[in-house]
Amino acid sequence: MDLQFTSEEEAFRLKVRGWFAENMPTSGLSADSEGRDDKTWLARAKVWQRRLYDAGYVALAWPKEYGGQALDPVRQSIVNDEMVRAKAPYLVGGLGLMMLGPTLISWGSEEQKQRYLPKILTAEEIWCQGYSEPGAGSDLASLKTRAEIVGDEFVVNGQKVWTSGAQYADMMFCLVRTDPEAPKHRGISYMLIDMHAPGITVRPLVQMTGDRGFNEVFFDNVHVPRKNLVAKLNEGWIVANATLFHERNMLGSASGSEQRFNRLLALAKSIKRGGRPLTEDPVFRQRLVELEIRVEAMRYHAIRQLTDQIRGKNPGVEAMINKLVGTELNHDLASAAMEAMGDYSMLSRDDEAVLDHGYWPYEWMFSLGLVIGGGTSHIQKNIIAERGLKMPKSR
Amino acid sequence: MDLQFTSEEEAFRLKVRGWFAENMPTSGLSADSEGRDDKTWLARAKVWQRRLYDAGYVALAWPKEYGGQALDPVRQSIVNDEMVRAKAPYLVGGLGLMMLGPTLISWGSEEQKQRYLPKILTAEEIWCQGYSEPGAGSDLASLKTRAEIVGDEFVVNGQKVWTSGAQYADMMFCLVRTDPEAPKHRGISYMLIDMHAPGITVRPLVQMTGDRGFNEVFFDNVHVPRKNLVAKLNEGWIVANATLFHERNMLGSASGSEQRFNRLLALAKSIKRGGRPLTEDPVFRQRLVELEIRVEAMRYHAIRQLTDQIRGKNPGVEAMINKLVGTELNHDLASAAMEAMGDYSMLSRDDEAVLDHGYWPYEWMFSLGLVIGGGTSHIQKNIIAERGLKMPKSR
Amino acid sequence: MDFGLSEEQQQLKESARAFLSGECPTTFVRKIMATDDGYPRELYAQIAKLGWSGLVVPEKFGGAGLGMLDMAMILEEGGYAAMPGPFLFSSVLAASVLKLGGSEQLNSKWLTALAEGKAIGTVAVVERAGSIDPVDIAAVATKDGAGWRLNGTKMFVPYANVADFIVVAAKSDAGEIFLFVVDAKAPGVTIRLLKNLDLTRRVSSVELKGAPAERLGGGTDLFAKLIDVAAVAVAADSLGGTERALEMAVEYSKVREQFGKPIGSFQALKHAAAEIVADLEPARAMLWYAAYAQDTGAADASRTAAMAKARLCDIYSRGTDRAVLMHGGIGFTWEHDMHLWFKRARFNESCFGSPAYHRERVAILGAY
Amino acid sequence: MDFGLSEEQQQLKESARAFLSGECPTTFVRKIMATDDGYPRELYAQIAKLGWSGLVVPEKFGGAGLGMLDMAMILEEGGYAAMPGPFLFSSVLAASVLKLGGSEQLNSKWLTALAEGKAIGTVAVVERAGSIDPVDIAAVATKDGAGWRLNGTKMFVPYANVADFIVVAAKSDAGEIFLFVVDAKAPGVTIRLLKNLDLTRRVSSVELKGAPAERLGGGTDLFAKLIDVAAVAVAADSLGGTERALEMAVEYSKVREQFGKPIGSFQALKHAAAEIVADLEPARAMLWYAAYAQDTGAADASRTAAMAKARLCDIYSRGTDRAVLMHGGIGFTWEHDMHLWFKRARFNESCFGSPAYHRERVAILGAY
Repeated sequence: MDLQFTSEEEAFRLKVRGWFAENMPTSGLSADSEGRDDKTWLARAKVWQRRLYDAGYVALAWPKEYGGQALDPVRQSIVNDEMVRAKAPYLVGGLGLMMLGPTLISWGSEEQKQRYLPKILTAEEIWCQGYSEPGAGSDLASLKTRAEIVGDEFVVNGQKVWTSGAQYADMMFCLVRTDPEAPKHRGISYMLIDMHAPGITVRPLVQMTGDRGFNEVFFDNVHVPRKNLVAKLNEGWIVANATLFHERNMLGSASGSEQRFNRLLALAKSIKRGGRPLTEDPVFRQRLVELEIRVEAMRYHAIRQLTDQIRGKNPGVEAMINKLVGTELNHDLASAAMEAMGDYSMLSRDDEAVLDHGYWPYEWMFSLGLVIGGGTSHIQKNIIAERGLKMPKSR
Repeated sequence: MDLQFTSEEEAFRLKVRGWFAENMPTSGLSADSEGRDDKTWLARAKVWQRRLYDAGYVALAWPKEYGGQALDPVRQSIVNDEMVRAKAPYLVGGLGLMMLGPTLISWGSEEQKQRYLPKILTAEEIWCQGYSEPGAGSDLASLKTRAEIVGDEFVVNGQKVWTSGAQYADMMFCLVRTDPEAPKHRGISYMLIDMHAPGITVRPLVQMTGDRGFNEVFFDNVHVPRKNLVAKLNEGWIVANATLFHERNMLGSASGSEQRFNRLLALAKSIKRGGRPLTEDPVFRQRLVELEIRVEAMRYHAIRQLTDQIRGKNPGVEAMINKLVGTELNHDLASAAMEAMGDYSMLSRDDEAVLDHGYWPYEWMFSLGLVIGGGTSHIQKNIIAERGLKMPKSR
Repeated sequence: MDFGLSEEQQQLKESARAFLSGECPTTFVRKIMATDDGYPRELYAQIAKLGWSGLVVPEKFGGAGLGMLDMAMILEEGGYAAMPGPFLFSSVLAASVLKLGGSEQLNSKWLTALAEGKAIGTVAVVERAGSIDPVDIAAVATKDGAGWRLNGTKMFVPYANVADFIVVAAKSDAGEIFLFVVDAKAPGVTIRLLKNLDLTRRVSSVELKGAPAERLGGGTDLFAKLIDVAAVAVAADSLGGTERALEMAVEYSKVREQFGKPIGSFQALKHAAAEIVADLEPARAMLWYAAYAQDTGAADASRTAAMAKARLCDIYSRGTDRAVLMHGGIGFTWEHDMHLWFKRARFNESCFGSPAYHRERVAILGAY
Repeated sequence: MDFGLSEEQQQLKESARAFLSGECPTTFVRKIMATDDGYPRELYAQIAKLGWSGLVVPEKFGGAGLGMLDMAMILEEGGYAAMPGPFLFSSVLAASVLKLGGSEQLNSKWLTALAEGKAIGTVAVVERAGSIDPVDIAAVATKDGAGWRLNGTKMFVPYANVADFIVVAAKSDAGEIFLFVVDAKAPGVTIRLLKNLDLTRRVSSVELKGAPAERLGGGTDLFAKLIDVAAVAVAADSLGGTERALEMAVEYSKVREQFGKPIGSFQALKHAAAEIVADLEPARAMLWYAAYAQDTGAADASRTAAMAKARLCDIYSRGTDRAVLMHGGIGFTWEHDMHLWFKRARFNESCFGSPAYHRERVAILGAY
């Protein structure tokens, strides 16, 4: 074990840190909660990702031929850490970068890689994900959106739901049913759909936070070229699982939890209860420490997985817990913050008197949404037990 | 609502209290943990129940014709409270009193009632329960102990397990399979078996506490008269469920939890941590209060059910939770006590230096046994969801 | 010896359920959520006719002269319906403290108006510290002739935006806490509506600059009584809210299918639901006792109120969290009603003292 | 940048697993549980040959000169096997403090003997108060010529009954805590074996009446270091124990049938098992770091040790509780092995400070 970075890595970190200090966008992108259907926001967000890419800080481990730098995961992790440290805004092209990209690199045709990967990096094309349907949530494989082969094309009909970013995305990676006769996991294909194609309607879903963000997407005879199929016909389920693995890791990010904990701690220090900071309240201290320990454990757990990745070890059961643990931890952090605020937790994020810039009321709700999204905690536990511990399936 | 007792009831309470003050056995019965296969213990325990019965304090609500007094449940509850208050030893005939008695009153033949009920009251006959089998735990209805009809008798073969008191019981109320062809719930009968009959072997099971208490009971061609069948042939499952209901209430007794909490509180007051009693530790105080609140809630919940009983209301979902909540609460109380004791929790109950007379190490383990026994918490939750909330069955 | 609801209480509860399910369905709640003041005047006119506004007001001031246990029936149903508006704060809290500490003259004015549904009152305790702890109260009352003048800023005052009078906790020169009645329209009173997370509720800041006030009798005891009544009232609302969240989740689990069967047939959902029931039923009995203890002035009335508040608010928060999860994605939408209770649970948890605060009170009152 | 076990560490762990599953199965553990002294001499002779006894002892005293991360491999496997005897207290704790604070002469004697498996050492911190808090230490050390004399009563001293020397925490006249080495056979030392709940462990009381002692260097710092090493060591044992409990419950759930299918196909059992994994895996990484931080003297070494102790002991207790439940009735019997870990979890939880105690330390060290 050696937790030291090399001098090259340390130098790289300083360079990245310096870059962020100089190039952080000053406005319009910093809050997580800003309306994402705002055109100005979108333009700014694209510019920000492009600037980051030009600086060499996006998807550093991707192959050079598709616009990456083929660097080791440590560099990527240094960039991630520094982004968190700088409180840099999330990347608008995140779904393409984190989910579709790695999937295409493994499963896509050469043509698909060349066509799509570079524009994912530069945010020229923004992607959304078309998995869930109204009748297919936890039981994703029961999806019904139908793609029929007509000549050189698929004709797609059906509906997706919980599609974040659909309102501004250029493309969707999507699961469709191509063989309704086959057993449910065998008749699904993975395809790439142009969101500007005729026949697509996007209807925003309003979250309990009051924000838009998720959408329903309707397909009415949408034509999709056959070359937009990823992997083989009817073999989309395997590809989807690979993507889902990336999603689950994205949702349970350890550095995000660390950032939230630091924010919670600062909040607790700033709140006086009976004249003393809440951090000096013996009961709340215990709660804070319990949370910090869980955050720290996840941090080491992430570094361990990074090491396994560098060593070329296949992920085991330890990788299956990231989504479950990370999202529940984030919701617990937010719940503790709400409790810390006392009656200030009654305020919505846009009240003048709200604490900590209104971060927590939104985070408290949204974090619960992430416990649900991307496979609920119940589904995650099934996966851990059945795939990780080989306990017998019950369905 | 009227939580006042009538002046008659108050007078009765004082009389009971006085009786216990004068008549409490001074030795040999007070610890819960004494070896129950000790003959002296058994003789003393029978004498104690008999004395209590002669005083008029056993099963006060039973019909007069079988040795009861046909009093209302309030009197019984006053006696129960006073027994707890006096820290009186448990009754050796408890299973007969709490489980078989009420079942026979509802389901037994007149002959059975006359034959068995009076001796349950006087502890002349001690009962044990023959339900669980090695292959039939949570899935009790899959039991295999077979009773074949041969002439006027049943011939019983098979094995029961977790039979507490089998080593000294005179009789067993027992579930046996009388129709192996029928669907599993339909081929079970409820019968009364003489434990002194030839062909019965009792083998003690040692608990994790190191004590005997539970047993395995083997039946090898045991002859049981046909008149010992309770209710109709093959209709034992319904009777068993009635008995189980009584068991679950017995295991989740609120006054027992109250007694344990008081003991925990006294323990915490007696322990100094950093020079101050543990009750002044802000963190442990929170834990104590949380437990006390749960105990108090169960106390009111029990009084509410007593009222429903007096009013003749059928028990609903609220009665289904008694076992689940009561047993988990008791285990949580014991775990808190173990934590309170710090390193003293390392000691077994018979060490000189052990705190609180060694009550807690045993209670900590035994209380977990009761979370399991009589239908595990998992089974209880299934019952609450399926019978109480009408959620769909999954099996 | 009878620990259960009387027939009248049962009827009161059933009629409240029937009335609110007809007049205050979630479509109606949402309509009121979207208004500025969050106060459904017409509904409240009906409520006054039903006698709820004056339920705990003595008969001589036009009320029904009933107690907290009776009131708990309505509060529970109000929580079940997520009923918006100032009912709990006006007809329960303001009414209770006036009844106990108001002069004949004051009560003839305000209590009568309250009972008739012609006035709304509220109570103002919390300040910038965001806590109900007496040490965190800084508002000052100064004697001024026969009356008093108040200075200070109260925060999170429920429905001050529509109140006619406000019961304010403030300290005398000697540092003792008293309750004072202030006319909401009096000079020196500035009310600013805050933006709420739980839109079935409204809270405001109330700035007092030499506002004229009348002192209620009872001093610190009355303040303590206010906290007790508030604890029981919020607990009753939480009981009803938890019931509703459970009911919604269970019903949804029976109709929503995944993997070819209703999701309610999965053990994880069954156990989540069963655990809510196991929390809820004993707490219901405790709430009854806590309300009864208020009515009878039992020695443990304060302690039991604190217990009920701590327990039921914990159960409500945990229960709604689980109920959202049991719904899956749909439970996270604005369109689905689940979030009404999810947010109201959060409001109740902090309103009049957190569970941890009340647990510490239980320890103190129990001389741990 | 490499956060994982080295190949040597992997091998050490695997060979420990293989060795203990052969030499220390539960039949063997039970045999030792039934003995008076709880000390499997022959097993320990083999352990010495394997080099475990001297693993952290410097080479010049006959050890392997390795660190806590290496030792954590063995401790984890010891926990997995519920290995009885003084290993953790002697070869880890006593060895570590001697290494850091012992004089050349003292170490030539005891450390060498430890490494060779010819002596057993232990540490004595806790007294009648039952806590490791320095304020609860009352044993007194008085200067006596070149040496010291100790007076006081130590409680819950692990394996003092078989120890050759005891490292005792005592206060000087000035109230400062130092560690002292006492010969277990010296005059003035009375050892009484206590009766243990966890029979894979033995603790004793140690009465010191003017017992001659030698002081270790380092004072309060060394005492703090002892607590850190103990925290990491007990955490490592807990990690292995939780793994074993989980594994047993999962295996049982695959073979035990109820309702016509393996009980492991019921979601309640799956989720219980999954929750243990979700607790355990991140804590494993934390334990690695805590051991590594001891070896590198990282600034957060104490804080991380406290974190690992608090977290892993909580996980162990909760995990074994659940594992017993997952077994149903059989898990409650003496015959089934589950209770070995169930009780060992309880021992570990209090041993060298409760989770709550260590959490408070984390807060203090983090300047909350």
